[in-house]
Amino acid sequence: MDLFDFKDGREGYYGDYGGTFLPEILHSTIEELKRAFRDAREDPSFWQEFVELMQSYSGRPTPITHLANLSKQLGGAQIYVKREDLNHTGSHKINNVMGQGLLVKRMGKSRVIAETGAGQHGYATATMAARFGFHSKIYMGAVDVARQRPNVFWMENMGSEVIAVRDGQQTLKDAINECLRDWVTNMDDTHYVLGTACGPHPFPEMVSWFQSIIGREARDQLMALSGRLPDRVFACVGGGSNAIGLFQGFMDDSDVELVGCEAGGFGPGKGNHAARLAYKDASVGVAQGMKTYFLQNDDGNMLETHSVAAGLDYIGVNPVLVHLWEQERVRFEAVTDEQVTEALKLTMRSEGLIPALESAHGFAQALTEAASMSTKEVVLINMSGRGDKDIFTIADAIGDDHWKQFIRAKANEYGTE
Amino acid sequence: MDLFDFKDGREGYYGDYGGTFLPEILHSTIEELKRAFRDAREDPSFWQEFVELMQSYSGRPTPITHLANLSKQLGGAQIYVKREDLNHTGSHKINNVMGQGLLVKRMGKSRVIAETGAGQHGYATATMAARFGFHSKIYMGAVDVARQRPNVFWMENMGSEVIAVRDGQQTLKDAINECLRDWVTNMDDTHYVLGTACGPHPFPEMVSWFQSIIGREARDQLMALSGRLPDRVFACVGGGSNAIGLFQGFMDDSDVELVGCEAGGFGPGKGNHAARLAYKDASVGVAQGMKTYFLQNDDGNMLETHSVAAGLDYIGVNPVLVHLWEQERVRFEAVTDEQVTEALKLTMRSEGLIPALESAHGFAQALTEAASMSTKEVVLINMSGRGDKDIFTIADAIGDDHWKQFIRAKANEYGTE
Amino acid sequence: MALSNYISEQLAAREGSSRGALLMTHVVCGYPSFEENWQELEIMAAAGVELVELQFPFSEPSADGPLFVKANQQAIQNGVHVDDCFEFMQRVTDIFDFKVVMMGYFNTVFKTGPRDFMQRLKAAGGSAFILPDLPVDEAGELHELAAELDLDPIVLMTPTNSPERLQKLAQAAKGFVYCVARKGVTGSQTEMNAEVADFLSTCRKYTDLPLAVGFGVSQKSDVDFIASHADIAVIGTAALKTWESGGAPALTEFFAQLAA
Amino acid sequence: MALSNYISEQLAAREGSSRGALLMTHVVCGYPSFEENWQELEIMAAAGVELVELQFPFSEPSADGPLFVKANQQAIQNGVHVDDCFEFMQRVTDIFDFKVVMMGYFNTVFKTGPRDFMQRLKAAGGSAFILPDLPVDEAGELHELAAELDLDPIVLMTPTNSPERLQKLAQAAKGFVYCVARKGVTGSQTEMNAEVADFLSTCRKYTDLPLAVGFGVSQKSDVDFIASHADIAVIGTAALKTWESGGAPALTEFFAQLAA
Ligand SMILES: Cc1ncc(COP(=O)(O)O)c(C=O)c1O
Ligand SMILES: Cc1ncc(COP(=O)(O)O)c(C=O)c1O
Repeated sequence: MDLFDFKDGREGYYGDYGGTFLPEILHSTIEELKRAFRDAREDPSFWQEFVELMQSYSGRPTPITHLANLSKQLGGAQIYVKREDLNHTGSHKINNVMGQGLLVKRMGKSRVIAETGAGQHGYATATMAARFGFHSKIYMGAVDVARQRPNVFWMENMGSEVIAVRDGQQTLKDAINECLRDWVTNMDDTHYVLGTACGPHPFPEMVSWFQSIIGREARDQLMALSGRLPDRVFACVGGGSNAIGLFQGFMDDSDVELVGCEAGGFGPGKGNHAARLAYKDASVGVAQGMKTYFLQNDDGNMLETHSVAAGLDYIGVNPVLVHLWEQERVRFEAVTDEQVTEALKLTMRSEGLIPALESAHGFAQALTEAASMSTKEVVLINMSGRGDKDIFTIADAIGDDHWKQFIRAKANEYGTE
Repeated sequence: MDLFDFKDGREGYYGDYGGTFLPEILHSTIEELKRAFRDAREDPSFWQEFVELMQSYSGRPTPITHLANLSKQLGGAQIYVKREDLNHTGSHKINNVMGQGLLVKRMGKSRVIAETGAGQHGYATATMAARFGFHSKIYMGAVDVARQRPNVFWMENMGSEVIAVRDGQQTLKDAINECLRDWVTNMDDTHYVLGTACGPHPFPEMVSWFQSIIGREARDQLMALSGRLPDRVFACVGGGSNAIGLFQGFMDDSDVELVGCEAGGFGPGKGNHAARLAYKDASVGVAQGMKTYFLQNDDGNMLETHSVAAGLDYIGVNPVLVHLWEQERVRFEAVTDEQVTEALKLTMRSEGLIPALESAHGFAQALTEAASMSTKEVVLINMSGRGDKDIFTIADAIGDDHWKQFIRAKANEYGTE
Repeated sequence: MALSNYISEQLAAREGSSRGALLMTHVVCGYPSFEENWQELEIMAAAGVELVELQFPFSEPSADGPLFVKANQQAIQNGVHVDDCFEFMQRVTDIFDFKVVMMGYFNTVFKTGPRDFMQRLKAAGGSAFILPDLPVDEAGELHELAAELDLDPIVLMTPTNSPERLQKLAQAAKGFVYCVARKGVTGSQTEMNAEVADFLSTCRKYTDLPLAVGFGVSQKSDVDFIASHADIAVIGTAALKTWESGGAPALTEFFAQLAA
Repeated sequence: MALSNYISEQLAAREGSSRGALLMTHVVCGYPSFEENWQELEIMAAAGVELVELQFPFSEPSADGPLFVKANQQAIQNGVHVDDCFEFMQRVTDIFDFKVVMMGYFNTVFKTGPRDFMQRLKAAGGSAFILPDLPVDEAGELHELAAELDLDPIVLMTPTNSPERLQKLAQAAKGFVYCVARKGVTGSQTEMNAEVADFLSTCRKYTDLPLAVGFGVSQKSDVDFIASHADIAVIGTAALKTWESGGAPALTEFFAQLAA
């Protein structure tokens, strides 16, 4: 199944979803990007260059780890984990970012901008910009700046300017708006490095393509390790890039069940979560460049969202995944904050792995399901990132007192301003 | 040159250095360990198992990255970096720890203890213990606990008990003493996972052996990438494990100059630094199980040490490296805190890499030397770890005001006890 | 009367007057409040503006600059809904002579239901609509619905468009064409120079519809410039800024100066 | 007089008395101060202890428990140097009748220079030395130097040693053998039970030297136990703890009770 073999006149559409909804001023910029991407995609040496860059700079291929302890403890399916956390900068975001970096070079642009929520994508973009020698500006909701300061610190130290966006809910979606505003002003020398498989075409396709490196590797690796295809594959879904990246490896394997895990936050109910498909609180809309499911009210204005994971609380979702969901090719589940924290603790203690809070959504769902599967079955989880970037959030989620004492002591040491 | 082909009656000695200086009560424990290690070393399937574990769990082989930007900017030698930072848990420490974990399993023990300074080794040990299902206790100087709280947080969350050691200078050496005290009490079920190539024989040999995986990979990789052997190889030296690990790959290549980079701290002068060989403030002594160079006074009591890098401020040094230094096979240089901070900033901005403060010692020395070498020459740096674990220390070293504000705000949010 | 006819008539009427271009002004529905909107509109009407955009607030106004972003947000926080905007539009078209153009983002239309939205727009007395995030390539269906109801989709032309693109835009355009004077979002100053003049004469090559010029029009000299190269000067942020800083007297003075 | 002869004599002298074992006590030089050391020694001498260990403070006392660790550290902080320890030893051996055994870590000897250190030890009136971190395998040279000077290297036997190892230890031992009653470091209580008795009789199989028993000896019953299985009871931490909590009166009382 080639997801990107568009019907005539439906370029950029996956079923009813996708498209390019942008101000006219960006039309030529998007056309230029589409051309550059198309050229790159058709040039085998480009993918080759991409893979080599990811090998030498980011440590790809990332391995697959068998969770022998948890598989045994739960007494069900054999659990395997794709280790995107081992990438340089600590998450799968770098795959997309380095790919776009190569494309920027090809287009001859010298400046990049990016939105970031959790900070992982901004961190990755700042890294890419430093490595490629681009100027860079990262837009980040002021609320996210406050909760993800460590990532901001590194972005700044890699030479990026980080702008705290104070509009709207001051989170990811507002940072995207701000990027669009920058882009319509500076498109001549600037590329907008979108961080997930959302936004206007060709971004969902392009980001999916770069992230497909995950699934390509994973299928071969898992076959080699376990001798068979997985029965179920789990990935968390924020914008949907790590999920589509892994799922692509198994698109043609119709017996492999693909499961997207959304942020269930406090549970169902508008404003409590960021589950666009697993709960019933979202509906189709057009915003931020694309047509897809959004958490919005009857006027089409976006709702507040909530998740313990800053990288999952996005209002919209990858249109490719929506299509696959409607086709019943991908199942969607929501995982609550509480389930996430429990799964995280269990994984740390049993396997010595620290999934990012985002990734822990996939773990939580997979562990629950694995327990009632047979020991011959195999599940695969995408560990999209490592959790040590989340120390403040995790410490808060766990309510760690030593940590609080440490922070108080540090603050004392720094004194007042 | 086989460093570990000991002369009769001189087992565990490298020239005049090394040996086994331990309380009699540990004699049989050390003998048991020597036997187990000897057996493992002679069993090719053990190394095979080790390599496979490191591949599937830690992402080995770690790549080599060419620093094209810095090479060009400095106008000298081509600079390559071995990326131990991409290991699971973020440093080379995991190599040694997983290897010892396999050995513990072989010996049938169920509990591990470890000292830690920077926290990286403790973090790696806690991870290993979680993965192997061992009980674990990590001893850490109280001063280090205070400055490396993030690592402590993760150790505890992976199920290790972390003990803040309040004796002596409350740093690494005191944690080692405390481990020895635990070991003389609990040797029946307990293995002491020493974190660097120091301590009584067989630790220097054993740790070197596990860490040799770095050099074995690096030599082949660099040949493939640059088509030639490096002219100079740089590694930071705390206890000396990452350095000996990398250097072993080039031991027989007599044209390859090996450079160990020590913590110059504030510069020469007793108490100002932790340079055992590059400065003239150390002398030969016997402590913590081995005979080697120590920073000590005329009574044989140990001096205070200082370094911006918590992982480098150890009083003693790998006896293998001392021997190689006396043989003029390894050159030793000291790098001051200030040089380290500058090199770190430069590397972040120019290449998007964040070396650990420890590793940044190697970078600083290499960048300085590379600048005056020819563009055809090649230097290799060991990036023993990633710096994002050091955010508090780096923010302090750089004096970042946003960070301080953030910590003050967090402390306010946490309120008083 | 068709919008373009209305514009032609008004343009003819202005022939030889001190203000050679028509004026299109802008309010964000419910910001600061519907009462203040009404006061602004009274001043605009008194100043003789020919067209007014009523912006339906949207939570993601990505083509707007800071002032309008804040206005959109605040209006939503004030509890302004689509229903309120249509009600307000009805009252406005009942009373005032200027033509009303709905302005907003496509999701507001999409979520209401395009047919429903168009019918309500018609019913409320609107003449046209501007949806800056709906490119013509995606607009086919909506434009058909609009045509059925004789509502004009206002198309934007921009300095970055290729000749082929301008042709395509011209084909879709009705009523008038909105020429975006420069890159960027609403709100900051545009220097009305030879580059803008060139751009406008390029637009003119592709369409016979009246040309409106927007983004950063704020002073008499801008309006004069537009009078000699196009037809309609769009006054957006400048008016809101004036209202916010000086209220009714300042806004009255602002329009007096523009039309002087 | 050779140390082992001295011990035989003293043992013979105790035959039939209420305290059947000799006593070896311990002070850390300069902790809390040399003055207090002196007061402690006077009390020990009055109680008739036969042997005293003078510990030379070391910065890395890894075989010691918490109380002695603190003592070592504090002594160094008080400015106690190797020179001071020898000077003190000289004064002690000049005045008191008990025999003095130097106790410490090997680095103190190594750094001073082994020959130099042994000569100074001899000169200061010391009889023997205990270096818990110097295994016999590494001690050859030092033991030769000691033999030249008639100083006895005190060797430790432990419950984890194999028969081969005990044999080797016995070969190196002089003066007496220090039997470590249990695993662990100095300072905590040892239960004097059949296991310890077995261990001591094993040690006895390998050596004819007197046996000292240390690590956690703290009460009269321990001393009695040792009297029936070995020769010398080593009183370490218990005495220091008593001194710290109750000073001279308490320590006097402590020894009275031990010897009762
Ligand atoms: C580690 C990690 N995983 C997952 C996500 C969610 O993004 P996506 O759904 O695009 O993979 C994020 C976003 O920041 C992330 O940081
Ligand atoms: C990242 C890193 N590099 C280097 C070192 C120094 O140790 P060694 O000299 O044994 O490699 C440490 C010690 O903690 C470390 O954490």
